[in-house]
Amino acid sequence: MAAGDKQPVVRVEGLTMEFHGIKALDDVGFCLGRGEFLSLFGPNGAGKTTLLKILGFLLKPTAGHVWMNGQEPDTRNGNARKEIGLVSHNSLLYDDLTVMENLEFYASLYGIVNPGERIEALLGRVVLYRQRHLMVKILSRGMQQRLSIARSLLNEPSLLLLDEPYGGLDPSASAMLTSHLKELRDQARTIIMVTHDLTRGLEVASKVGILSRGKLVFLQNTDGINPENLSDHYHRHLEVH
Amino acid sequence: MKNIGYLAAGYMVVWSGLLLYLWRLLSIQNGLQRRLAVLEEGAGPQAGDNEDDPE
Amino acid sequence: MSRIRPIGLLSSVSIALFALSIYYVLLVVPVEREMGIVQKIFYLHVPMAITGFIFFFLAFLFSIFYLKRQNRKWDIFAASSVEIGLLLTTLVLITGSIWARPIWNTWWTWDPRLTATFILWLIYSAYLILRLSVDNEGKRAVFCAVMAIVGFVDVPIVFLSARIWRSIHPVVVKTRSIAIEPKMGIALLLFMAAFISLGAILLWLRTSLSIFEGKLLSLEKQGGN
Amino acid sequence: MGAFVGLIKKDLTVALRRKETFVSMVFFAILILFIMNMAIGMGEKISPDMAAGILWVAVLFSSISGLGSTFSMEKTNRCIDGLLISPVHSATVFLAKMTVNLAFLSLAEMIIVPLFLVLYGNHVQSLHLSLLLIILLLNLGLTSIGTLISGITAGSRRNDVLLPILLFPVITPLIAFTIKATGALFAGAPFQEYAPWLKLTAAFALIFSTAGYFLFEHVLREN
Repeated sequence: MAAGDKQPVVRVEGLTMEFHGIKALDDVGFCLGRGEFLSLFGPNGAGKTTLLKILGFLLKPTAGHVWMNGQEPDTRNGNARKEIGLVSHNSLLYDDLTVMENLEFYASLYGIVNPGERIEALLGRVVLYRQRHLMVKILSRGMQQRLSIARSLLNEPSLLLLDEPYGGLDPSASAMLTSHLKELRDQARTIIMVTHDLTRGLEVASKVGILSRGKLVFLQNTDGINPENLSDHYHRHLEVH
Repeated sequence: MKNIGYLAAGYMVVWSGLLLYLWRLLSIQNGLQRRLAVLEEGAGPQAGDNEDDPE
Repeated sequence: MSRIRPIGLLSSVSIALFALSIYYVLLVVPVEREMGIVQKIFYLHVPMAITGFIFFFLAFLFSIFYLKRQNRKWDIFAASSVEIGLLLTTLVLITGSIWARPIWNTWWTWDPRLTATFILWLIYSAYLILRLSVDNEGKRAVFCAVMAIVGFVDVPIVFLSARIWRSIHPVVVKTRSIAIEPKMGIALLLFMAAFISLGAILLWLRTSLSIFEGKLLSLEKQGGN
Repeated sequence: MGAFVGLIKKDLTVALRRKETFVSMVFFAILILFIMNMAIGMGEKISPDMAAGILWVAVLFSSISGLGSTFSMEKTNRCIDGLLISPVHSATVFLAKMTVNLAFLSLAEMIIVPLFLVLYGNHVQSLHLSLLLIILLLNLGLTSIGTLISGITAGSRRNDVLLPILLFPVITPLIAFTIKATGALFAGAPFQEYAPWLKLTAAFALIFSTAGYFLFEHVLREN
């Protein structure tokens, strides 16, 4: 819609996921072009995590389709995952490895040969270059989250998935994360963020959506949306269902 | 006719084992039906309010 | 609960089979010369062992179906089969022990077949312990399916390994071809049919209970909706 | 291939920095060797079969702590999500984990076996280099099924109790073959005499490596 002329980076259609007779996702569809940032809100159990798992090709939906850059990859085909990056509230980092070792390990998973330069550039961007030989366990939570961002960008993903990235961050680290996310958005990356936090989610997004009981009940560009009316929408949609 | 006690014991064990299992299935069923009754009773007044709120 | 008819029919058949088998074994089949009357435990023991084994095999198949299709039904079928198989195997071990006391003069001996059956009992008991230890339904189903497959794949190796222990178990098949009376064979077959029909009934009861429980759980989760 | 090497390198580095796993593996085996000595009555003469049994029971128990920790380290900080979201095939993860477990077990045995020979050497009538072959085959069997089951128990509550509960019943045939072969070796029997048991051990390892290779995917995704 926003980048209508180009092929969408990710297109989701009629996505339905049933677990043992309960619909975790119910006919979810949306479309994101390059550089779009979608913030998805919803209470626990609304299906946010399921949606992210499907987008990360970890789960096969009961029905519906996911297209990445115009192709519909098979869940079993690992190659599709080369296009995906993930930042979650867990750091996905090994406490007993140094910053460099962590990134080198993840680079090896993506088959990146000689990752040295790329790693150094990324560390510069998240301002962790000086800490590169420190163990992850002695880094602060905020630093770990910045390292997570660097990790998720190692493979130059075309779609970045953020799963409650603000979880466990103090205010200053959160502010720093917000500025990093804005920077990523301005680099024309396509991002989907799942969060509880309406204000922070709206601040960085170009599109907002609300998931309730597996249904995408609200989806709009952020023009003209402020925290107040978003909050109204949120509560109204949750009550209706 | 010696050892007939062992034979009787063997048959008793088998039948009581099978009956015990049936009894267990029955008690599971009773428990489930009780839960169903509670559910049907309580469906009216305590209509679900959403316990999850956005942060 | 509306489908009471086929199961009712099967139950009557099963009860009739059991009545007939018991009558036949106790009053028609002659007493075996060497072992005496205790030998009649065998007509329960052997069919139970075979039926139990069939149920472990069913659990193996259902588990494969579950991993292929991720349909909750197959998990329930597999778990129920293990439970029934384990019930029968427990009874096999106890009846075997009761038989062994007067004949071998011991409650237990590390004979290959006993050992192997005991290991089977351990493997499938561990399966049920695993079911108790995982709360998440989907996770439990996958883990248990993997264990049921692993357990059944292990069965032939278990029987091979049990041969390490010296054998005093009577070789039933051999006796049959030489000395077993036709009436004894008929008795075994009768009980075999009786136990298979009983197993089918138990499987039906157990699975429908679990399916009922699943529906109840999802109702409870939806709360006052 | 890069991912396989990367996974192994990562696991080994982490394990070298967290020494407690390896130390507790060896210490546990020492404890069992000591307790077994009390169980048989100190100074009593025992058969070669029994000596073999003591050795492998000690190894089996010590393997538990190693198997448990290589998987559980993926659970801290949800590193496992990082593995899952990456293009690496789960079978590669299985083979890497199995290799690492194999390396650790072998390393621990380099201490346990000599120690056993020191403590129980006078019950061992004969020693032969083919003991190394027996050890290797046992390790392969134990780590193939152990890696798969450690994945299951890592995803459950009370995983440290559940691992032996699930593993030991399945592993009994392997232990039986190994004890038989080692007992024959200790008694001075020629290789041909216990070779059949070794073939069965190898078959066990092959069967469960294959099972792990195909089933690990399901286990990994549920963690």
